Amino acid sequence: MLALLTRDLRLAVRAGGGFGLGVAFFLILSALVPFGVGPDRAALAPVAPGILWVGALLACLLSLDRIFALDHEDGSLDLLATAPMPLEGAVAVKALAHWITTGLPLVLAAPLFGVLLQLPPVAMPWLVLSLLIGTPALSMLGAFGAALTVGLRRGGLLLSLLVLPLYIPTLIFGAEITRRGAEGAAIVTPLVFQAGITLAVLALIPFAAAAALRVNLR
Amino acid sequence: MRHLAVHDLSVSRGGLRAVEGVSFTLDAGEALILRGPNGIGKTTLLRCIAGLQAPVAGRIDAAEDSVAYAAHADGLKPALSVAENLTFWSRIFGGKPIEPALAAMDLTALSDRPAGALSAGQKRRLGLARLLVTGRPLWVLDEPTVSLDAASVTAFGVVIRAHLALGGAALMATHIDLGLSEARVLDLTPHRAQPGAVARPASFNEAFA
Amino acid sequence: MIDLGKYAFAVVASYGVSLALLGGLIWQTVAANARARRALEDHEKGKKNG
Amino acid sequence: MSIWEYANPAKFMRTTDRLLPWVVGGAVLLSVTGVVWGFLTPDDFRQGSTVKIVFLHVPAAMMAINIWVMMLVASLIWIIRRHHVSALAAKAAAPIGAVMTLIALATGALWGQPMWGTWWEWDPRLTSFLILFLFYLGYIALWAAIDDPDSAADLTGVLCLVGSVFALLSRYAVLFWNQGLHQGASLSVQSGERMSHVYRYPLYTAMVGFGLLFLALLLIRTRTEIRRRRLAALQAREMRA
Repeated sequence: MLALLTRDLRLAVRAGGGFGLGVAFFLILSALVPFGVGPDRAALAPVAPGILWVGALLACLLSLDRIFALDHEDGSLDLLATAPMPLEGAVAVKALAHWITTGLPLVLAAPLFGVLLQLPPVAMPWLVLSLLIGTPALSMLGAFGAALTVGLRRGGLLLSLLVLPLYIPTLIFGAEITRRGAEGAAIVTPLVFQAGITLAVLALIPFAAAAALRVNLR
Repeated sequence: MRHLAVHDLSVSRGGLRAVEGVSFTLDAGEALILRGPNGIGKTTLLRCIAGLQAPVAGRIDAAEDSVAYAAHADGLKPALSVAENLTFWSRIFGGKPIEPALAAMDLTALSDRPAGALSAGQKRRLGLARLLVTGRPLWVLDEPTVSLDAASVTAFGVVIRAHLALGGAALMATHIDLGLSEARVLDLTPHRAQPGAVARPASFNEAFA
Repeated sequence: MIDLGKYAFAVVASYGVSLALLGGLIWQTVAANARARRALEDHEKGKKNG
Repeated sequence: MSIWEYANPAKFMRTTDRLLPWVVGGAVLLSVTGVVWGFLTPDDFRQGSTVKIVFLHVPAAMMAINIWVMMLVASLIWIIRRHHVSALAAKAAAPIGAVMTLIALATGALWGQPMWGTWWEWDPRLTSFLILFLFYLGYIALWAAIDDPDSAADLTGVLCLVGSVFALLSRYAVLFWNQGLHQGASLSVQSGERMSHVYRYPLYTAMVGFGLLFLALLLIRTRTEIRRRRLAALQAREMRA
């Protein structure tokens, strides 16, 4: 399992664009929003939590189709399916690699983008925490979508259509945590829901994704 | 020791039965070559035995995790070096050393090259070297000699013979003579599936025809 | 004609949109069914003749 | 004889052939009666003539949810018992469900305009239907994208299972999200006990009518799918021979 993780991370570093591409996209988005909304602090601050979360979602979406597509093309997926490691484990590891290359940089860079969008400093820790809890679910659900569409030629657009509705609960609770953090309101309820969704997704989705992969391999 | 026993196997491709009623066994030290015209279902049969696809009917008896499968695609990452590619598969399959495999496929001198820089034949040899690091007794090979030159084919024949001598077995679909005079040959042509009604439809194309 | 009062637009538009959508769905369903039936019949006929 | 006999395509075609005229007749009779009757009901003292929209909005909304549940059941039958007609029925139902959701959304928006003063309100219920519509779109798109029917049936089945869980989850998340900002829903029409008989009977008629309409369309569409599959199967066999 560790071998698969290190290989995927190494490939992300060497192939270029694995790390950082999502963050760069996030940066562009954060820079564009004020052009659309206006530079006014009073206008930006209220929408900042939502924009940041939607931005994280889209940045995560960008690299989803790479989770399985390359391994499918070069036959690695066939070989992984015959390996002693269960396919569910391979799915989980590949989702983890996606999170480390896409989700984690977003979590770390998020305060910077929060500053750009005039997010009140008091909300920063909550933004980071909500992203830290929520983005693993985004990667895992993305792996499920990627597993469904791995054999398709024009899977990218379809992948977005399939995955984005699955992101809605995570988005709602994630933005809510940040918003409440900015207002100084009680955080616990959305935080518990957010964590619950992520845990359930991490526990159950690997089975659905592996089932979809097996169908696509035969 | 028996590595593989196939009883009355039927496999389907594109939702239609391709070959049916195939039975054979493969003991330690044996090699079996599948023959038959293009499109008869050799690849599908091999994928079934590798466990990537479920057979339509019949039984496949093989020990768990005993099959090493190699097909047209070698599963190589162009950005990784030859040694890194092989090390990865070695760790996935249980950690056999890569040096003997590199030496056997004459890749030692290339071990630090990125796999993307290899020629087609060299890539193929690296893909076959992966078989050696898996440590699995039953090799299931789909056209293993594609894009190999005559010298490499001979070298590969030697590798297979060594594998058989160590108690392994090999099941291959190939058109080329590997110089394995001891290998048995199974022609699939008589097993081509006859269209007709089936009791339990295995696919949409069978259920609605 | 019944008097729909000040909400006439909302009511008429609701019925119009709904019936148009349902009509479109029904038309598509029936047309596709006829097309599939014809295609299958043509195929089976062609096989007998040829 | 077991109920699963109907999962045999030939048997299904024979049975529905006999059944279809009755279902179509009932669907036309009851849905036309319900909708026309609803259109002719007197105005409500509070909502005026907009109350007439209820006879489209509520049956469509009800069917939008029920059709997804039916697709879930059909997908489970396919995944567990491998009955091909079941998978095709799930495929056939999806566009009907999408249209029903669209009707519920459109009538909801048109109704909301005079009641709430805006075309679109992020009311939890309307929002949930928008999300449900997205799930329908994804499901239909996945069926359309995959060439191999066996893979398509399996993958859409898995998507339907996961999608059902997330549709339900989204429903509660949306409730949480909106209550955090606004007051609750501005009006609720589904509390039947508040309604007088004048509205209740035409509403029930329309609901049964929409149910039968769905059944009729479902049977026809499933028959279409079966014929298409049969044609494809025959062609595949000839290609092979």
